[in-house]
Amino acid sequence: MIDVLLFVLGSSLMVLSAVLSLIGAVGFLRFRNFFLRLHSATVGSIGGGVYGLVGLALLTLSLDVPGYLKYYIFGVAIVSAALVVFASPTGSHILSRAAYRSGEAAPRPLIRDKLKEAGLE
Amino acid sequence: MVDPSLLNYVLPVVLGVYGLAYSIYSIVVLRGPTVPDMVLALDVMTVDLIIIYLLIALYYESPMLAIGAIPLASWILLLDFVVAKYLLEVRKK
Amino acid sequence: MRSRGALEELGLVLSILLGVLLTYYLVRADVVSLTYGNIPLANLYLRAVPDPSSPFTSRSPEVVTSVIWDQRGYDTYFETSVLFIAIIGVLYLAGLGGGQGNSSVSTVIPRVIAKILFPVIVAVSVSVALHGHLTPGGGFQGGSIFAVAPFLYLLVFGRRMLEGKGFRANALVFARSLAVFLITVVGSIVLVVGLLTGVPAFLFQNQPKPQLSPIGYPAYVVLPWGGIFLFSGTLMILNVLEFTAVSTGFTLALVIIDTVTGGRE
Amino acid sequence: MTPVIILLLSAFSAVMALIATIKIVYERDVLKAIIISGVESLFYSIILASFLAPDLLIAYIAVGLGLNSAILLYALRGGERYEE
Repeated sequence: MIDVLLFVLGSSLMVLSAVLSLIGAVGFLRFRNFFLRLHSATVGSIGGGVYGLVGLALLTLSLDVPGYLKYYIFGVAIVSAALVVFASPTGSHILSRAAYRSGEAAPRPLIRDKLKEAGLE
Repeated sequence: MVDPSLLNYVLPVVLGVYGLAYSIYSIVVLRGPTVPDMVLALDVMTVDLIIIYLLIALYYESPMLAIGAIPLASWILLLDFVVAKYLLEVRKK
Repeated sequence: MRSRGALEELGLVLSILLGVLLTYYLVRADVVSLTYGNIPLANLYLRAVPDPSSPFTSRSPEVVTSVIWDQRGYDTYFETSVLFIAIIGVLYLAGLGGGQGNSSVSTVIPRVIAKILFPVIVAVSVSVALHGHLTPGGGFQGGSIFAVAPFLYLLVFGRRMLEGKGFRANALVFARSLAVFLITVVGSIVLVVGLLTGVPAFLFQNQPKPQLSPIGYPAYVVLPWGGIFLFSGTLMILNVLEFTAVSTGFTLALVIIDTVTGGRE
Repeated sequence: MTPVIILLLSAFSAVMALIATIKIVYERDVLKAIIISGVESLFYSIILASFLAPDLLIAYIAVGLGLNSAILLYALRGGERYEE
């Protein structure tokens, strides 16, 4: 019983995360500048990556396959989910900071630049 | 225990949608107007690739394919850092 | 694209045409058919390496690592030493001077994340290298994954902090030289024993070969509680040594490049 | 028997790798060229994954995407970013 529950939970998480990943990809095409694309990058990497990895781990745990296959893929999925949770937001943070400070990606259209007003540039 | 043949209903759909997202990201990486855009798209594409590797490993039922996911996940952060360091230090000159 | 001359585009087209022609004729003339007798070469390796009764066995389920370190061990040794000589030469030319210790990408978020991720990456790389004779992976792969961890520290905390952690240039050069030297020792020890006792033996030989050379490394040891610890002769030892050599080599290369390009400002 | 969708993914990646190579040749911004060469190794790595070569896959990711791009970017700090 618990296996069927795990399977349904895992596969629905995977389908949800696949759809979120597609939404993030479309956002990359449609948004206008780099700082708006950061939002869709979060949807793509946390929603489309971490949910999918956790769902894949649960799905693999419920299958009737040999143990080495099951636990190996489960472990790899959990470890890479943890790595993505830590690494991806940090990378976006440091990249957006560098992009703003170096003027590489201009925030346009710009209504009001509060970082510049506060002198934190 | 769930029969593994049930995967045949789930995996093609998921792999197809992820493949579509992966192709859109790869187009964005090659096209992206500025450098930070390209690196950001590269990050998200890498996360997609991790899931695609694991799905391929599940498809072939060979767990040895899955090990490539972990170095990929750890290199995401590094490329961001190196590009950010380059952009900041070149501006300083 | 405007200023690129017509001559360069002509060269591009000509080289592509030449490649297509060469491939076509090589395939038609059956030069590239990789067969040995009637068995394809890949099948030969795939059958011979894991099979304990074959004379070319390595007693290891992982074929690629066995081919790298046993059947083609001499090649791999030269690859390792070429990388070694290149890094030593660059070190000689560069001369490690002083550099500034601060870093430009360091806010509080990367500092915390770097401290969390350092042990994870080290654990993954050591595990990839240690059972490289059982699963895909091995010394080179594990070493190049390990290089992520000191590089993370180098980017976030600067070179001073990395040296405080023990990754000093002298220590790295020492570890790398020791690993490359020990690879030589492990590869030639069977040959030396064979020469001393008057038995034929090969360089970089792993398992004893019937009718060719009766001496070699053991494939496993029986543990006191009855289990079997399979280390496939030289494969695991060489993987660990190669892991040391490659990880310290890449770390050293990154430290040198950071010093050389960072000191110019 | 390789599923069709994995073959489609590898074919798409091979085409994108070719396009990336051509783009690197004609790219004037060296920083962009380095990043595109990193992406190219990702494209190759998915082909390696679908043809069951995990050893090459790990080495290709660690060297092609990681160390190669990092060392080239470090070297670019001492040089000019835009080609004439």
